[in-house]
Amino acid sequence: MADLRVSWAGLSLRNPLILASGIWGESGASLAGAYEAGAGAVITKSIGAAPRPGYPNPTVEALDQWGFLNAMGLPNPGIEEYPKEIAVARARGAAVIGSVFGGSAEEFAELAGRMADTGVLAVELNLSCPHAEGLGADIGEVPEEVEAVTRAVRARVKVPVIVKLTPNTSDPVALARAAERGGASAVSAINTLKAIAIDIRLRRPVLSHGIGGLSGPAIKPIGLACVWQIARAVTIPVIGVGGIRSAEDVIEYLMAGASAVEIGTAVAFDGIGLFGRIASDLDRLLGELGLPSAASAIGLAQRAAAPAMPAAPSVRGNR
Amino acid sequence: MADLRVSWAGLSLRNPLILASGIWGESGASLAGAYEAGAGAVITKSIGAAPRPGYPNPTVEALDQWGFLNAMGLPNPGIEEYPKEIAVARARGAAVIGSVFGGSAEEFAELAGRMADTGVLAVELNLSCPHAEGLGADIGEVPEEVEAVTRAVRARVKVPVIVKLTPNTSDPVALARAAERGGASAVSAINTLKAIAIDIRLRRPVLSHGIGGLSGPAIKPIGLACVWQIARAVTIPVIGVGGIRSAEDVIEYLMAGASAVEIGTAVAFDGIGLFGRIASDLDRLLGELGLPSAASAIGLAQRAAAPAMPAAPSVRGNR
Amino acid sequence: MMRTVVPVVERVLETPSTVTLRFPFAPAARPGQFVMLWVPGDDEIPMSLSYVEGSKGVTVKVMGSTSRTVQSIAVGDRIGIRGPYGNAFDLSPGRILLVGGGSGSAVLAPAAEAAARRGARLTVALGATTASELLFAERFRRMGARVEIATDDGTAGRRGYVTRVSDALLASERFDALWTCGPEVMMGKVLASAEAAHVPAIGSVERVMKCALGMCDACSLGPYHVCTDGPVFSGEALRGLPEFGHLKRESSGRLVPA
Amino acid sequence: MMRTVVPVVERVLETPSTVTLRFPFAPAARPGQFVMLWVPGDDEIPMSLSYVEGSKGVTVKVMGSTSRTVQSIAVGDRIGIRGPYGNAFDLSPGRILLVGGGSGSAVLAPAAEAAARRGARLTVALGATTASELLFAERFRRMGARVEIATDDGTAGRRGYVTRVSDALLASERFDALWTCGPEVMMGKVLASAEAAHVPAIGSVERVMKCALGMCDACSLGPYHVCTDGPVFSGEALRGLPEFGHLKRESSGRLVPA
Ligand SMILES: Cc1cc2nc3c(=O)[nH]c(=O)nc-3n(C[C@H](O)[C@H](O)[C@H](O)COP(=O)(O)OP(=O)(O)OC[C@H]3O[C@@H](n4cnc5c(N)ncnc54)[C@H](O)[C@@H]3O)c2cc1C
Ligand SMILES: Cc1cc2nc3c(=O)[nH]c(=O)nc-3n(C[C@H](O)[C@H](O)[C@H](O)COP(=O)(O)OP(=O)(O)OC[C@H]3O[C@@H](n4cnc5c(N)ncnc54)[C@H](O)[C@@H]3O)c2cc1C
Ligand SMILES: Cc1cc2nc3c(=O)[nH]c(=O)nc-3n(C[C@H](O)[C@H](O)[C@H](O)COP(=O)(O)O)c2cc1C
Ligand SMILES: Cc1cc2nc3c(=O)[nH]c(=O)nc-3n(C[C@H](O)[C@H](O)[C@H](O)COP(=O)(O)O)c2cc1C
Ligand code: FES
Ligand code: FES
Repeated sequence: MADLRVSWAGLSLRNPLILASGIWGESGASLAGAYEAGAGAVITKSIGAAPRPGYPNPTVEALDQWGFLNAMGLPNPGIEEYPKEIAVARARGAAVIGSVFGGSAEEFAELAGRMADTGVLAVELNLSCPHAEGLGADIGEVPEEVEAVTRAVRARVKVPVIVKLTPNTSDPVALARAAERGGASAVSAINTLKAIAIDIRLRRPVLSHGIGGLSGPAIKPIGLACVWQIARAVTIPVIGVGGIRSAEDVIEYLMAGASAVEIGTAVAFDGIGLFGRIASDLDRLLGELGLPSAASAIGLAQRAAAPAMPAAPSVRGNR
Repeated sequence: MADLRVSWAGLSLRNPLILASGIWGESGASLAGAYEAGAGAVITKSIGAAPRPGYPNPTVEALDQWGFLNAMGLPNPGIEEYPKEIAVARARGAAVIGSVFGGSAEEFAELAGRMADTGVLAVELNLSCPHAEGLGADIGEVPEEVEAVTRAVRARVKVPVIVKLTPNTSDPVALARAAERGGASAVSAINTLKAIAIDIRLRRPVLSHGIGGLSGPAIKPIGLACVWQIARAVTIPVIGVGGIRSAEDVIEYLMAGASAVEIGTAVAFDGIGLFGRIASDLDRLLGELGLPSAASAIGLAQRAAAPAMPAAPSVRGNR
Repeated sequence: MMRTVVPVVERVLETPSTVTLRFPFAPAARPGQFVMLWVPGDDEIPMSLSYVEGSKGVTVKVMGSTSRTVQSIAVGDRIGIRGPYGNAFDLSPGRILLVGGGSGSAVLAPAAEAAARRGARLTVALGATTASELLFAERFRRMGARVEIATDDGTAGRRGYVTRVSDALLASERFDALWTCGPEVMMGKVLASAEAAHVPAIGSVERVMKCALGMCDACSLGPYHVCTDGPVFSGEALRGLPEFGHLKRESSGRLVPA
Repeated sequence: MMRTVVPVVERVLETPSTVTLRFPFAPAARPGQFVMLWVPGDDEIPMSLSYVEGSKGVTVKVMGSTSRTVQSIAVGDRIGIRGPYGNAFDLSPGRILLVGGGSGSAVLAPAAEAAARRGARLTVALGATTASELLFAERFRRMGARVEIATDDGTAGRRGYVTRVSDALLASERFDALWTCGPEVMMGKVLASAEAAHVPAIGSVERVMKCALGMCDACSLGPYHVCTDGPVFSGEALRGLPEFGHLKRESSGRLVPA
């Protein structure tokens, strides 16, 4: 039996599998359900100042089994109502992380503060939603803004602050460093990539918002590269997100340098039961790989390769 | 029979299907072979000043049928040798576009000039290779540099100049506008996205270079979004690249605003015969969609949606 | 699970406020399941399949802006369909009482047809605001069902809510099962009466749908997601939910009075 | 087509410069096909399968840095394998003359075994620099082949190039087919002799491989890609290529003397 527990930024999770924001995250009952299905922690839908209905449908487009497009438009009940949901989830014992989004450092700080007041374990700042103009990603693409938002939130809350980064950038490392400078306890990467689907018969984009965000297996290699690059550049923990659907995927992220992972789209393909399945697969697979624990996998591939790929043969090392 | 010809930037191609740079592009015989297999034009491997062996293997990693990773490292015989290959391809009647990469505006101009001297129809500037430090993408991520490189090349060559853009950016539109300001005849988008694959059994990245570039179906929604955004922001033609494997994909790109498309990775999945197959499928599919020509599809989805998605129902319009 | 764009091949105005659209759609579907109907240029809304064999069909009542647009869709127009989603009615035969109000018959009719073919004996309590709004009364009769009617204004059948009819039937006859679909308050009453009469009941429920894939949480109802755990639930399950009949989530996810 | 990481389960030092590694690898393969052998931490290089049944195997001769590293791989070490790639030998039975030089026996041996099982009568002209470097002489004999040997230094068989042996055989006997693999200059001569003797010939060719998927163009040889159109070509096809025996592409794609 491998030890699946991970600890980072002062949190201790029973396993490294976290429900990603925006999936099963509007209601407290769903959050609790996801936790009970086996997640190590659950992240709420990103919550803003006021109720937002989101964009009209179509808001999603499944691309076969490898990709997924969404432009939900950050629907959420608003920070006034939402604490009720968190109370429901916490009452059932769920380890809840609260996600917030805003249009300015002040708004982020205010929302994070109110979120922290609900008793969540940590807050995650959604600085990376690719399809909501002026909210999140526009700020999240500029290192100085990332730093300012993080600093404002850091000053306001006591719980760990996780900054969720966008892959829609030429330099994820600069964004991660900015978050670190601002006092982030951890960064998570990645949110979705700007993407679109066109219906050639109707001659129009499928999503009502036109541009949406790509998630699912298609983005796993991109998320891994972001984690890989960030993990060697910052000292705070990195949470890996993007395209995870199996225990193999989880270990890839851990080995790339992630201290935990978030899982989103796979829930649409495999149902919430995948948390329990991946947890038990992870247990078995770690054993097969000769690893005593999830924690012992973290950064292993970094070590093999750092700083550049070795010229010397290392076949023996792999026995 | 739909008319497959497209004309843009002064070029007239027998169909909109262009062999992307880096695929079948090192030898003149291969370029000619791809043209004879049905491509509307063929782009050479990106050529630099001196012979480059590229990175050691592994240089590629196929991800199922939906994605592909490569870090070839821009192997190329150098601009001294390469004109011989172009001569072979041109002697067989191929419509050849020459791709070059460099480390500075001067180098780009010099290489583009020598490439143009070989008699290619146009030059494509590879400002976007994601895994060759200091070459291409580092320059290609900064609008001012893109503008300067384009301007230097524009001043040096008479043939159309196509600027190939990177998706590893927060703002593809800014890069396209910079190319336009610099005098580009067209832009092509996208090159590959920074990505990595980890082997969990060997605990190391698969590619010798670590970071590589993601291509194939996985990136189609991302390429489409770049084309979509760029096409509404610039007046020069846009060439769509990324994940194209079928006539449906081609029409998606055309409707998003592309004047032609480049096809790369699909050759590894389906063989060079796919150019002929897609061309004949395109002919049939345009007919099914009630479109008289490939050219008539260009930008159709932009029109349905521009500037924002319409509030008014438009069901009838789709009959 | 894949989206397709299909032409409407038949259009029937069922009542002044309700239209049926038929369209070719290959995936197999069972009565009770729904599709996401995309009205291009407008919204995409959940619709039960009112026909699950041959050309599939949906039967859409005007409830707001998109369902109004649907009324103007003509034969030859194209719509987007994805699905089918959700679970289905349990079609074990016997004496079945169906209680439908509003557009509820849209989903009850194909289930009844399938049950009738398996030898079920059907009684339908059908409610509407007024006679012209009665949906699928003829269709139920054609499959051999006894149809008992109630209208709010008394223009057909009994005056008043359909629950008066169904309560009377439950009091006077024995049924093996009860199926209901309609306004939630109505369903709440029907399910309570069924429980009192010891008749196992199931109901088809509506919530705001976005992904229809059990992911976005828009349709959450207590511990369930209506899109994947429903839309058909047992009366027992529904009665256990404080939200049922009282609260629903609006598009933002906020709980508001149902 | 997928990459897998496998342990080496058997290691045989065939000659002082040549080692065979056996490993479990499920995909079916035919004699003539090759795999990409990844030596973790080092390069990935193309290798013909020298064993295509049971545990698959490759037989690697030192040619440079990676092939030298391969010599130090031990049982239990892990290697990456992807493939199999390329085409295969045509195994129609008859009297077959095999002409192998250097590591060429690595690909000829499994083809010969398969042909022998189908009733082919095999004659092998085997060349090496010196006696200890003769590859698979015993393996050929075990399958019933007649083995005629040449060594550059005369330590076994005839002194000189293997073409002396094969030319003599072609002059004195009738063969239905000739298969060859070895240095390109050698193959060029063998193919010319075969043509003169009207014996249909095929040869397995090497070029720099990167993708092995017919994409990157590294292995281009005239109109062909060795990775997908080859590595086995007819003598006719090869004789028509000005590059064959004269030019090859180095890793940069530049044509250099072969
Ligand atoms: C599983 C299921 C099956 C259904 N089957 C049928 C049917 O067979 N026939 C029929 O006439 N109606 C059916 N409905 C109801 C139908 O979806 C709504 O009437 C329709 O969405 C209203 O859209 P609108 O734009 O006209 O209304 P709006 O003006 O947008 O709003 C009116 C009301 O419709 C509901 N609504 C709006 N959008 C949605 C949405 N995305 N998902 C769910 N409800 C929404 C809300 O309660 C809202 O208050 C079904 C609903 C569900 C969930
Ligand atoms: C289809 C095919 C089948 C082969 N089968 C065998 C076999 O069964 N047994 C055997 O011993 N050898 C075989 N080879 C040759 C083997 O691949 C090379 O000897 C090996 O790649 C040398 O690698 P190195 O690093 O030791 O040499 P290096 O020091 O890198 O270079 C030495 C020479 O090896 C060749 N070479 C280097 N890299 C590659 C590459 N990626 N692809 C092709 N050639 C390369 C070049 O000609 C180079 O000049 C085969 C080659 C091909 C193309
Ligand atoms: C339907 C949907 C809704 C999402 N909503 C949010 C959100 O509200 N806040 C957020 O930070 N990320 C949101 N995301 C992004 C995910 O949390 C995650 O970063 C991304 O989908 C990549 O992970 P995956 O491939 O496992 O889905 C959403 C993703 C999807 C698919
Ligand atoms: C093996 C490989 C080599 C490539 N080499 C180049 C190159 O030399 N120059 C360049 O501009 N793009 C290069 N590319 C990028 C492609 O031209 C193309 O932009 C990208 O692969 C996306 O298209 P696709 O999904 O159709 O492959 C290469 C791609 C691959 C897969
Ligand atoms: S509609 Fe998204 S979870 Fe049900
Ligand atoms: S090795 Fe790449 S085309 Fe043959």
